[in-house]
Amino acid sequence: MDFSIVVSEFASLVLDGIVVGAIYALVALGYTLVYGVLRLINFAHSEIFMLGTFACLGVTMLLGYTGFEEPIGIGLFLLTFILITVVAAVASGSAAMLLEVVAYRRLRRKGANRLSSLISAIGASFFLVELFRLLTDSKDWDFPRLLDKNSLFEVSSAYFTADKLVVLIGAFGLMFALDRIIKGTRLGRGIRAVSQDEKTAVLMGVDVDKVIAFTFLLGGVLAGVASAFYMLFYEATKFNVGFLLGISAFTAAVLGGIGNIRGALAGSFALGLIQQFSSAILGYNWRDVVTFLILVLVLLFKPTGLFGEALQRARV
Amino acid sequence: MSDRLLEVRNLTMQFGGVTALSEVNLHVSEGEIAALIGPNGAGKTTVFNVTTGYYTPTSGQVLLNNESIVGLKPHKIARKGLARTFQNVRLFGDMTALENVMTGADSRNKVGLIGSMFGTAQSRRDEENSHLKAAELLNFMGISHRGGQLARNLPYGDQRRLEIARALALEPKVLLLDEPAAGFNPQEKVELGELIKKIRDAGFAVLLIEHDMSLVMKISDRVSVLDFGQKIAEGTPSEIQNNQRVIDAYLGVADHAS
Amino acid sequence: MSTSKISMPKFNLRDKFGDWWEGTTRNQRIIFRVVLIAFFYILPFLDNPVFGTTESDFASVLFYPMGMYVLMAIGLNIVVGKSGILDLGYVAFFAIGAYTHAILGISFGFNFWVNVVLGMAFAMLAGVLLGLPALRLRGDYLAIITLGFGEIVRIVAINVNFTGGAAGLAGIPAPPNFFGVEFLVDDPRPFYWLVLTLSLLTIWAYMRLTKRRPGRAWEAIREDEDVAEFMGIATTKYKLWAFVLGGAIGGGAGAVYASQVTSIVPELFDLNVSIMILACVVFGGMGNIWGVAFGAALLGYFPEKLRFLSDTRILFFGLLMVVMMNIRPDGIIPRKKREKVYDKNTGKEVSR
Amino acid sequence: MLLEVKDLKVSYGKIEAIKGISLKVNKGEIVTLVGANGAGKTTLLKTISGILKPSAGVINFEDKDIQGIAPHNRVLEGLCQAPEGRGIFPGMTVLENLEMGKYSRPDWKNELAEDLERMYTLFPRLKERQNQAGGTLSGGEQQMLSIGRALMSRPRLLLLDEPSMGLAPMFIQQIFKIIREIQSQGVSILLVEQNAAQALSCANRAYILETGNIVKEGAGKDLLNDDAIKKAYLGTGA
Repeated sequence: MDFSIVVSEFASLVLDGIVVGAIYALVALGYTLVYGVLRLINFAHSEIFMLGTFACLGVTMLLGYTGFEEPIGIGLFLLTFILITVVAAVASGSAAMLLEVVAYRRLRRKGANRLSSLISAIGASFFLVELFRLLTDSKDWDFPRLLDKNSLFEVSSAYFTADKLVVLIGAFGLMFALDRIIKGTRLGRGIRAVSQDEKTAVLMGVDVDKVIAFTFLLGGVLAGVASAFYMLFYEATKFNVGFLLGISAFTAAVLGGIGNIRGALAGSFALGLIQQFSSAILGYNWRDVVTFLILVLVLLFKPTGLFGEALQRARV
Repeated sequence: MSDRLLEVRNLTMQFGGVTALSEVNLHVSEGEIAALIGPNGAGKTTVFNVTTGYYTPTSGQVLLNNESIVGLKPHKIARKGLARTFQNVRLFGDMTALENVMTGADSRNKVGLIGSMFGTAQSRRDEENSHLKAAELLNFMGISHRGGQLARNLPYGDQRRLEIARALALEPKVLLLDEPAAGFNPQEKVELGELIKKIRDAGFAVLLIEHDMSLVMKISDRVSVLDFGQKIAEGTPSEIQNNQRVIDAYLGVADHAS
Repeated sequence: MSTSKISMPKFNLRDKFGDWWEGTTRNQRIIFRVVLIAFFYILPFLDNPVFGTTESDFASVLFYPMGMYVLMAIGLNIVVGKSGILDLGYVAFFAIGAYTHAILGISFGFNFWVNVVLGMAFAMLAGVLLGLPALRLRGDYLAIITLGFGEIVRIVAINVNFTGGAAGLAGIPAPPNFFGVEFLVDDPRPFYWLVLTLSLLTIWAYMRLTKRRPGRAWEAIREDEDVAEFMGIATTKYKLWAFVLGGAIGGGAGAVYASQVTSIVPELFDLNVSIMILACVVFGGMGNIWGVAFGAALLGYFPEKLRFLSDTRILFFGLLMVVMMNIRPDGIIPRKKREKVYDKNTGKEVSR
Repeated sequence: MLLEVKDLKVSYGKIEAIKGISLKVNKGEIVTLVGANGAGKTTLLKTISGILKPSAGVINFEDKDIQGIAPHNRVLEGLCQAPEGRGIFPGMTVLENLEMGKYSRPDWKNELAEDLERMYTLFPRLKERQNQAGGTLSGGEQQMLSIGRALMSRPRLLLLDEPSMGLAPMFIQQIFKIIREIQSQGVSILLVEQNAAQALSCANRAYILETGNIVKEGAGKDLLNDDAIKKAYLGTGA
């Protein structure tokens, strides 16, 4: 155990915690949005993210990057990265919508047990992981370095590099956009209405099927963009990348109070910070143990998560 | 005092900033049918939820046999002698009618999990008792022919009766009935009234929440009226029927004064 | 809400069998049971093209994954199926049992039979420690806590010394001879018989429990936890019992598994095991022990039978799960309570 | 005729909640359905809104069979319901809740200000609270919001499910006054109530529902003076 590192590297740990938290947040939002409208853990959401990482990789390969070239200039980088992000978002978004139709829709209409839907999603998840394991030969795949990662400026011990700035600006911009979509658009209102009271929503003319499809699309797009940020930051992927990131993002969503958008954001940043600090103090190996212990403690004292709504409280 | 089986003193219940019950006093004495009436949302069911331990009151006391039961878990309170039914029938739908009643009767048994697994003499005795008591209660409620059917397949009226039978299996000192006549036609209501009297005569005190005034007025020994979480009146049925405050708050005979 | 129902012929194995079963006499039932059990014991000798699997030894497949899946699935069924507690960390108990036998067997030379019991005991202890706080939560929150527990056990196993760390432990002793039956590394049959025996014992205990007071309490909790509590059922106690008993089965399974494979590493005990066993339970028919056992056997068997598809078998397997759930959301042999006939005076069940 | 229900039957699994009901609502009328808890009133409204599917019978709205129309599209046809328990979206503001009333209209922003103005005239209280979350309103205010939200869709038939439930006598009076006012603005109303006295006195016509059957129908005022009804629903008389 080494506490001195917390003091000397404090600013750096905070910065990295926020960057990682921002990526978690984009994925956690997908879990929480779907949970809001369906009251269901979308177990295959992590695979939607994984699919996005390979979409990013695919674009760089098509553009002819091999990973051995010098980082490209800022203008070309922005163009390339926007293209990558859009392709990943489209791929993940459409995969998420397809997933809803294949794995959930029929079961939902039948009014099936929630566990049955969970197993269906698990099946879909197995399918996607295996598909990509086979397609990618179970290998680690490196993402070319598109951006110079030398520090631009530093605050205390925190080195602000270009990739971190892109992730932060991009993620916060996206969160702002999501807020506008949820609050300002018709379908966004539909999502809120279905989350809060599905039966009344129908009476007000909300087409629940359409709203659910849109929710999956939104969650998928967010996961797709997250995958682009992830690739920029970590520069590698593998067929099981979704599993590890998915558990963290899902934990973050639960930590904040699943079904609650604000909660997903708070939970993600909290988790990003917790993980950075616990890795620094106890070593990376113990990171997930600390994460889960904190989750257990939070849930024991606040059983609906940090921002959990009292709305769903059981009534007699 | 000693004949007061259940007594609620200065009970206040707040949810967030909303006061659902404020300084409510109620009691149920041995051998009586007490009724609790009031408009929807007046806090009647909250009284049940607090006395049976589902909510912990913000302040006030709940005494069962002169012993405080505030803070006890619902299953402990149930075993001490407070059983209830629910506004919307809540049965264990996938269990047979008899099994539903047996869950109540089981709570009076001693055998634990290990004993059940190895089939000890105690476990066999207990099983037999539970079966016997459940069968008796189904007979008592007039639904013995339904014993083997799944609770969710029973006709509505029998589901209501089954719920009462399940509560009685706990051998409660006081039986709390939450709108037992809801959804009954006048004939069924008359039968239900007789049944509740029969339950009282069998030695169970009854606290009744009910909207059907003809039923309440006919069978109750004492009526309390709740409005906005406050008790606004208490008395015999005829006193209540002529209480102006009650008429204003509840019976709703308003400006047209027919 | 426009539900377009595909009308399927009502194929209900449980109804057909149930009707037949209720018409049998006591002697017929005994004969049926004996024949069925005997069939399962001689199953390893029936390695023919119909039963057998193309590329792996049928007897090994019978032990793992089939036998193991069945044993663990009927254990998990007590938790998920019977009492409605969503447990995503069942693998933790399996790991605890496996490491108990591995550590005590290698380092202290404890006998396998002692270790099975100890493995179950440690798993139960872990169940109490986790269950006491966690079982206050419901639904998805409980699911993520148990999932976390499963991961913690695995990560701890990687990071501490006495488990051999990431390299794991090798040279785990096999069970000693048992009335002339030898447990050899290259003969999976005795291990299969051991798992089969444990499964039968579990089923026996399960049947006893569910027909009596604990079974009613669990069912009541699954149907409506609040009402169960109002009916005087100590819900926390019964939920804990379900959790701990399920854990014990998992622990026992772990010890047996370790003794057969002779070496274990933490990576064997990842989330996928929990998910797989849960899938067995739901796939077979949650809450119906026969469905669960059948489903687990099937889910163990298919990937092996599909070995000719070699690498793509898990792919098809995932697809199969989606399709199956869409066609039969309540599992292959769903839990369906049959109506009963009771004597009106004693309340005793009478056979028709 | 605005709404016509013929021989309607609705079941929950094996339990038949509505056992063959026929009723109608004419243009400009307030029609009330009175009955105890569990008599099938809410079931009937849910079936008219399309949330529940009938096992038999016909529902005609403006002489058109609406069985094939999905529940969420029935709002556009001119049918809107203020549900039992008010169904306020607790996390949305009063304004957002009102706007949800226009959700079904693609052109919802048109005439939005005008519609809001109408609601705020009808319910001045809501204007004061327009930026407050729906979940924090009092019961009476929520009921106003629920009715206002339904009216935002400019329905020709307004379905009201137990609007007086859980309200103080003062509020109940007010709600019924508002119901009459809504009628005077040309909206027909199908009103389900347990508060029989109030409901019958403001209704043009009424049906008495008992365990899934209509046992009596007539003009509201006549039924109000019916001894059997007094006895069953008011506890007075006899």
